[in-house]
Amino acid sequence: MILISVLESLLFTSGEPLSLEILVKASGEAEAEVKKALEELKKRYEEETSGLTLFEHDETYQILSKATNQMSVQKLVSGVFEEKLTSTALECLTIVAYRGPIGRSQIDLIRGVNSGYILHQLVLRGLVERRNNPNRSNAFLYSITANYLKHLGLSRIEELPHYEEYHTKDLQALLNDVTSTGLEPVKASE
Amino acid sequence: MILISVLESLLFTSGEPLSLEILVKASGEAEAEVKKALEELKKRYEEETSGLTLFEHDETYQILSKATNQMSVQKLVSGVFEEKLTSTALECLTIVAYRGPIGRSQIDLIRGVNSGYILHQLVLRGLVERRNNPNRSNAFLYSITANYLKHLGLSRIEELPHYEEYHTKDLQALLNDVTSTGLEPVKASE
Amino acid sequence: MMSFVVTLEKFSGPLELLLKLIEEKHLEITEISLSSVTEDYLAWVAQVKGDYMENVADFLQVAATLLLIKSRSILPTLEVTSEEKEEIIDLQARLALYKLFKDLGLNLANSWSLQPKMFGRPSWVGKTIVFTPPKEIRAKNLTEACQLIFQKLESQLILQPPEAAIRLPVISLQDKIASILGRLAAAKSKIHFNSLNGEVAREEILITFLALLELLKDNKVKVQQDDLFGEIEVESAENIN
Repeated sequence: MILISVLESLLFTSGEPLSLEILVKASGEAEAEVKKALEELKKRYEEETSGLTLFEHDETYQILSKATNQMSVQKLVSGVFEEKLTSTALECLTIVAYRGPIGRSQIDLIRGVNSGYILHQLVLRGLVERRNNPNRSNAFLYSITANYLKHLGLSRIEELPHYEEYHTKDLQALLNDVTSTGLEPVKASE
Repeated sequence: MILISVLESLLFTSGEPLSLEILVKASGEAEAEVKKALEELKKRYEEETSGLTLFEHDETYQILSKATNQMSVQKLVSGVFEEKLTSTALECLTIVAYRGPIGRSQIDLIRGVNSGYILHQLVLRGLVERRNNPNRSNAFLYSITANYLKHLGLSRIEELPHYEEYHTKDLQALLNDVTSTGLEPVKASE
Repeated sequence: MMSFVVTLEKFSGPLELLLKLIEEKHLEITEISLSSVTEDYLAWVAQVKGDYMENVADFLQVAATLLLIKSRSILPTLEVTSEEKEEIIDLQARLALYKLFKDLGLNLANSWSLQPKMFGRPSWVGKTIVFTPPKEIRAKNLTEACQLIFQKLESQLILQPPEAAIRLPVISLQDKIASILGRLAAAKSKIHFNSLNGEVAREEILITFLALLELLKDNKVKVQQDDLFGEIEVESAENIN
């Protein structure tokens, strides 16, 4: 195990500030060693080719994006916001509107692809919100926000055109791909 | 502005995978430059003192913690559930991984049996994704997901053993090969 | 950490079964080895339970080819059409291809970890939600998008319902053997192979043929075929003795 690498992994995945105590426990190394490695990491981040910085406050540590890159980061954040809704984002929003409250896996199943990134964007834009799924811990259910509903000029979700029809339609049968039974002669080329 | 530093900041802040296109836009640099800097970042992360990995899937990039630090990080990350594989799932995933994007009929052909149900399960578990086949409107193409690669600890699909060999040959050529070479294609586990 | 669980409680497809049988005998994939596992394969298929109903057609199709191979090994003079010959070569090649991916998969199984090995971080940490509705979207755009999504899903369904492939007459080997013996006893003389089959479904002919092979092996019947492609005549061994 390489301590500095482990510490970087830990701090990276957490996102939140981590106390020295937690870092010591999670890495299983002595406090002095951990402190030394953190100093080293800090120094490494000071190189101008690094985009990260090790923020230390009150014996807690957190990796942050380097302040000098603030402009580009801001551009990314606002660019992401200002962009028109892409067709995939619209698809995602539609599924949440008509089928919500709906879990991630169901959305993925309907779209066939991972929708994590898009859902996140929709949440950040205040169009979609997520709540804990009462039936499954660690799972979320997504629905349209009241704000967005208002923005569409609707006072309740049921006012969406054809809401009843698409909300209740049985999806299970549609989601099984039954194109062929296979065992065609091998000649069939791709 | 130091491009590699900016890119690291962008990827770090997003957390989610970012496409090359977005990285080009947000950094304001030429695509070729961005690509070069990403390669450099990747190399830097490959140093054993680094705790990060530059993960590449489906023309998007994401920073992840290093696979070798799995044990330490796992303790910190809650709510990851275990993905057991049956032999059928493994078989199907392998075909999709090496041959994807691949249609259902091709998967059925290789497995000799209808794969509709297992594919449905794998999509539901986020290990496989399906898209519309651009050449045939009523068929899907299946590929493996980033999630699948994360379970294997690979930072890109090309790292699969013998990927190039078994991905690029067409099925007929592969059939000719396995038939003529005395049928001992894969041996060493890597 | 490398916890990989293979559940082999059943065979997911005919190629998996076939490969298992061949590998158990440490054989290479050749026509001869296929011939040598034909009976085991058919015996397994004959016991097929409800679990396999959906895949029965796939299993039987391979069984038909195996029987062709077997017949060729028993009757070296048997002429096969070029189409049948292709079928035999095809099965060998497909089995080899299947084995290739099976082996690749077993390689990967070693590196599979029950939990992901790499983790991301919470995205957009510290970025707060700013209500930014897209200007161009109206409720009717959502409705149109929804119609499109369902249309797309519906277009994937082919017209032929999957049940059509499933509804095959499933005749167990044991039943067939009993039925043949019963009819031979009743007839007290030679009967024609074709009369042993009900509706002429390929699968039933196959099972009948298999039942006859079993009965021959146990010396319970005698068969006679005068010409190539001629009628096969079947007689109870008891009638002769």
